[in-house]
Amino acid sequence: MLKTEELQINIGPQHPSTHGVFRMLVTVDGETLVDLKPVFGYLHRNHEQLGEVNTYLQNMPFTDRLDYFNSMVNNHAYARAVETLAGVEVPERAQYIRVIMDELSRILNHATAMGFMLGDMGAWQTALLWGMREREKILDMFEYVSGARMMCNYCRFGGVVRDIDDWFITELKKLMQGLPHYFDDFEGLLLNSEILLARARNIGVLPKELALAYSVTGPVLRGSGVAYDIRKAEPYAVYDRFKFKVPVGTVGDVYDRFLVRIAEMRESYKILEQAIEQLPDATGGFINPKVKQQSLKAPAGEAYARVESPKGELGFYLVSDGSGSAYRYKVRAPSFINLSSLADMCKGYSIADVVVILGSIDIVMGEVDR
Amino acid sequence: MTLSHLATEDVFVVERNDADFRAGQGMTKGLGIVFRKFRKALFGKPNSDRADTEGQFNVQYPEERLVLPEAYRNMPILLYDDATGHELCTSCFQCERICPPQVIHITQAKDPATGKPVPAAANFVLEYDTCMSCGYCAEVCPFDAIKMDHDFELSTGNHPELDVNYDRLLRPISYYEAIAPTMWSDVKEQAMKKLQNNIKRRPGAIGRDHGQKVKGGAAVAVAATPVAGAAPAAAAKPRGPVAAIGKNMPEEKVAKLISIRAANAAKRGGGDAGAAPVAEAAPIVETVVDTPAASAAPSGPVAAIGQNMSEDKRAKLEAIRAAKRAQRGE
Amino acid sequence: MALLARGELRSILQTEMPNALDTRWDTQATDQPEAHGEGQTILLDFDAVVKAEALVEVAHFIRDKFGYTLLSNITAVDYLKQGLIEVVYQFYNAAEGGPDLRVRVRIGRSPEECIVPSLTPTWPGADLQEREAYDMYGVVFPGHPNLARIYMWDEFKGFPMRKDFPKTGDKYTHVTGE
Amino acid sequence: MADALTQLGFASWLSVLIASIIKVTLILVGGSVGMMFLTWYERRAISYMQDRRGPNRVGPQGLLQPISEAIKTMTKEDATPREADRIVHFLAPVVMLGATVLSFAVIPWGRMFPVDLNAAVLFVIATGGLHSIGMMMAGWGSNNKFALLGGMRGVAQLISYEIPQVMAIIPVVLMTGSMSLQKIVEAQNDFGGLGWFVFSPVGLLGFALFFTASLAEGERTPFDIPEADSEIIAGYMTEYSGMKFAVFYLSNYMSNLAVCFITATLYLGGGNGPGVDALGGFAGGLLSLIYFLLKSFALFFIMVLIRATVPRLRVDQLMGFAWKFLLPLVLVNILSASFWVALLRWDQQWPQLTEWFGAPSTADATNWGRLAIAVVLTLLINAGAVALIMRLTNRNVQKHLYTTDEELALGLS
Repeated sequence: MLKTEELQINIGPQHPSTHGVFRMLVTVDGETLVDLKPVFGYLHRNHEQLGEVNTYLQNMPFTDRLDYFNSMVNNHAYARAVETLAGVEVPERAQYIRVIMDELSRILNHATAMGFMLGDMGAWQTALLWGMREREKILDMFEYVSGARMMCNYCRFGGVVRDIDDWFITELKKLMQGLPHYFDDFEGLLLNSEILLARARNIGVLPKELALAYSVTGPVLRGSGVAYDIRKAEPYAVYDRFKFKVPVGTVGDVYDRFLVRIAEMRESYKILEQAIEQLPDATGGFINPKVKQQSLKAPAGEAYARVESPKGELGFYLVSDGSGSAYRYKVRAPSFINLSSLADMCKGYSIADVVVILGSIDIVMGEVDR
Repeated sequence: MTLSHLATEDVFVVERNDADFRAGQGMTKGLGIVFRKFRKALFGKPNSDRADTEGQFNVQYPEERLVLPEAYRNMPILLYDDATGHELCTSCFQCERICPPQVIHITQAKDPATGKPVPAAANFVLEYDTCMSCGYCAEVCPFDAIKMDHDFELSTGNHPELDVNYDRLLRPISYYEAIAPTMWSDVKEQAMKKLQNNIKRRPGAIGRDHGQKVKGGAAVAVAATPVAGAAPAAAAKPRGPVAAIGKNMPEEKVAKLISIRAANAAKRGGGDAGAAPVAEAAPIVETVVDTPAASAAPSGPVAAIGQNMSEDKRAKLEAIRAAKRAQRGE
Repeated sequence: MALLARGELRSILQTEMPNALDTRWDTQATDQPEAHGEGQTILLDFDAVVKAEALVEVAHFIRDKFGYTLLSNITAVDYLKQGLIEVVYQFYNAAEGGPDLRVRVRIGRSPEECIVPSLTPTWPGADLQEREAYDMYGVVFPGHPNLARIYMWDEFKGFPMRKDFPKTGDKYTHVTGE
Repeated sequence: MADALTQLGFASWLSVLIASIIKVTLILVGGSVGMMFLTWYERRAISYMQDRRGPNRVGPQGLLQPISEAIKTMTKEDATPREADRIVHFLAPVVMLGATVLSFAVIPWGRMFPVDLNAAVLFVIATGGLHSIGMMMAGWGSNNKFALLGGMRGVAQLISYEIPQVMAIIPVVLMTGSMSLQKIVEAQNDFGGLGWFVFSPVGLLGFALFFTASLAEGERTPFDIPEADSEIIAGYMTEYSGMKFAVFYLSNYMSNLAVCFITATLYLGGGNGPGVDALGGFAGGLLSLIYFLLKSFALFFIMVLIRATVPRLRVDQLMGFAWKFLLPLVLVNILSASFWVALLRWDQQWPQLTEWFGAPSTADATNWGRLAIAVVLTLLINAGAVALIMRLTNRNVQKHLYTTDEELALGLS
């Protein structure tokens, strides 16, 4: 019998499609994958140590750097955690503004994440660049309201930095006219394309029970058939006032996650429509005036607040000892925990699929390595 | 398993339609859409407003530029009043305390006569390379002295230049009013009121004056050079910052002050090793970035001689220096 | 398949599995928590504080009896003053939704005491979080498939997130590296 | 060309030598300028498809961009990995470029023929397969795991696309009765210059199959598997930089150009078009050259369109597609080509057939009746075969898929 030998290949940390500095030590027999060992730590900045050294407010701009695609969602989650810890209540209008920003961030994240995955699959970035165009429009609006495109630093404890004005609302409405055309183009481009089906169907299958055991959350969990969405399971902000659906897959393969993300973009569109209608007027105030931001002291105790970020459940676990900065500051990052299921999903597939499966999990290394 | 807390119609299964008969129609549909996009981008009008999803959308950067929104924040700048030339900053250290990466270093100015601290900043160094433009300093500043700039073309090859000192941070209020009109108008009267009573609390119109901030006037140019001259001496002094020379200080007072300074500098020429980091950073920057007036200044603590200093003054200064050197037996 | 309120699990465990509960903190009853103030961290014990060796049993009990299948978060917290490390497990009910259910394990800080049985055999999702707790706090998880450092390089000595880890001047930050 | 030179007083062998040298330089210059134009053309076309502007800074409308790239690659350091097998590593691009340029020898530029081989089609197929040797040499020579994988994939791809590509040419040869490209072009000249093979059902299916297979030869999406840069970095080109990488890039695009030229010649009547015969002489030649280039760049535009839309196939999917989908269709196409020839052209090609059956009634040059029968018959055969094979592949795909309808129902418990 011909003696064959397994090949050990390092995919990463510098590789075109590992979405950041992430390394997979892959042992391959021919083209099929035998074992995959993820290696982390290339982007570790000890974010949690910083959280314990900084005061609560000083830590807010650092949360932008966690999942740098959705800094609005990170700010919202961190602000909610400190608000539950310090018992600060948030005016209505601020909650609506936060929901609008989260849903816009979800649309831009799914648009680019799917674009990157299709780029990994070989479609030469057409879907990605259409997604980038929509993302640019949304980032311009973030820039108008928060001052920066990606590092928004927009939430404060008890509200937001700056109110949204009429220019923002009119631009948002114009954007809402354009989005459905983009959704249709995106779906028409690749949804039923035979080669995408060949490359995505039945690849990287994660059955329902295994998905729960791997404690994956977000589109990966919903792709495997578990209808668990924090906006429905434990409604926060004003999500209980909106009517929207939770898309769920059946098989749990790359194609299901792709479909779930596209359906989620349409659901976010519905939420945005309702949020614009129900937006309370400016008299309600966009920030709780009683909170002294930079010298906020939380009573001793602990708090955990979580938000449905586009990548999954993003939670902040804070323990306070009564002083101005957190005694323990832990980030429950969705990409980090979703990655634990990568090795299991990739066994038995070829290298070309490993890259696509990694793209379908949609990780951001800022959040994984913290 | 459907969630019991989720009404059944809230959950919908994405249809995979695996059983469809696929004969290339999906791919041809995709090709058709891309061809339509190609036609629209090539012949259609460029993508102008937010509702438009067709046509070229990119901006040719150096030639065409996007209008930056008012709230845009890049690097912080300090403001000074156009009319009186006074800075709004009273070195209350609020921004230094809140700054997450701790990049702001302020040294409070002292009244040269009495030595008591004065609500003005002697030196204000901001490390532009570590600053992450989070905008907190602008938010917490009670006197609206520090604001976020809109200039993002700051790349430079010379790293020390990124420790921006006071002179290069200062911008007139008119500049900020141009880039962020409504934000300035909200805080305008409150900031001006505070500035007025700060000026009252600054004896002898003490305050870092810079040639470029007061409109015209040769006198100022002259005053500027000793200022520049004095600055390195001031900075080099390890113990504490020495008040800069006031804008409308009479002539002979300026000369007297220079001679005192030269004497002090010479006296402690040796014991200079453990200078505070701020002081250490400042002189390098000073000489490199100094106003053109004092560019000929020799390095080291000796007061710089401005090139448009009047002849007799230069001679007198040289004489004093020569005497000092002789006395030290160099 | 019922949703449990926060304190409810403690009472259920007292009846169902009495030896599983860690009774060292029962003296501070829930109504008057430890005096807290500047620098004091209070040790909330509304939730079930479980002995380390009984953790796996309690976890299975929660999952099978009450349907809390989603182990979402494992956090290690270093209470230096009280001389112990607390590992907090947060479970969610994937069917019912609703808030989390927290199970705490409190262990000593010295290498011999700092051991908690690993949940990875039943919840493979806990694999990376336990490795992070090991890397940052030194909590050893017997039963873990490959308990190695996750962020620091393997030869790194010490546990960076512990409160007594020197923030400046430790042997790694010294340029001279004596 | 050669005899013109002999009149000038050169010795006969010398004039042939000079003539061939001039032709070779013409081809090389035409090929590389064509390659440069292709790179610019592709980047502009694909950028418009993605709502952005392609290169427009270097030179007018970015036309000098390929030249700036050439200079850039020439000035870049040309590194060879220490452990690499130096000779093989160095020769790989040479082999690849050589093979690609060879196929230009027989390609007709409009009416002008560099060399008129009577077995030109055979020559083209032979050179088409050669460049995979260069790929394998690059993959093995650069001592890099990704390059090795790229090289192996390149060879697997060659085997799977070569046979359908070759068999797709047979109907053309059958229909013209000769393998010389010149005769093939002339055979497509009736109906006022529009009698291209692609309009006949046999030619249409042949064109589709040949074009798909030649996508694989030029490593264009969806078959750019050997050089799949999202999976195995740059495939066999991973360890190449500087001039060697430029040579690879040049050969890559020249093979695309050659493939477009050959497809245009075989199926779209390269150089034939309305008005070419009417003009005649030099102007006709020029017009035919313009037609020829227009057809080729239209084909290349389709390649770019496919590249902008469709993701990449895996290697095993490519092999399955080539063997199980293209090959049966190609065989059926040959069958229907034989019917076509039997009905329409037996008198020209096989004179002894006329003895047996007597010459076909030559009432008029083209017997419309027999043409209609031939078209309908071949159309039925081809369309039926395509539908049948589509159904078979669909059932085969769904059988292996994870969830058929029953399992879907089960899964939803």
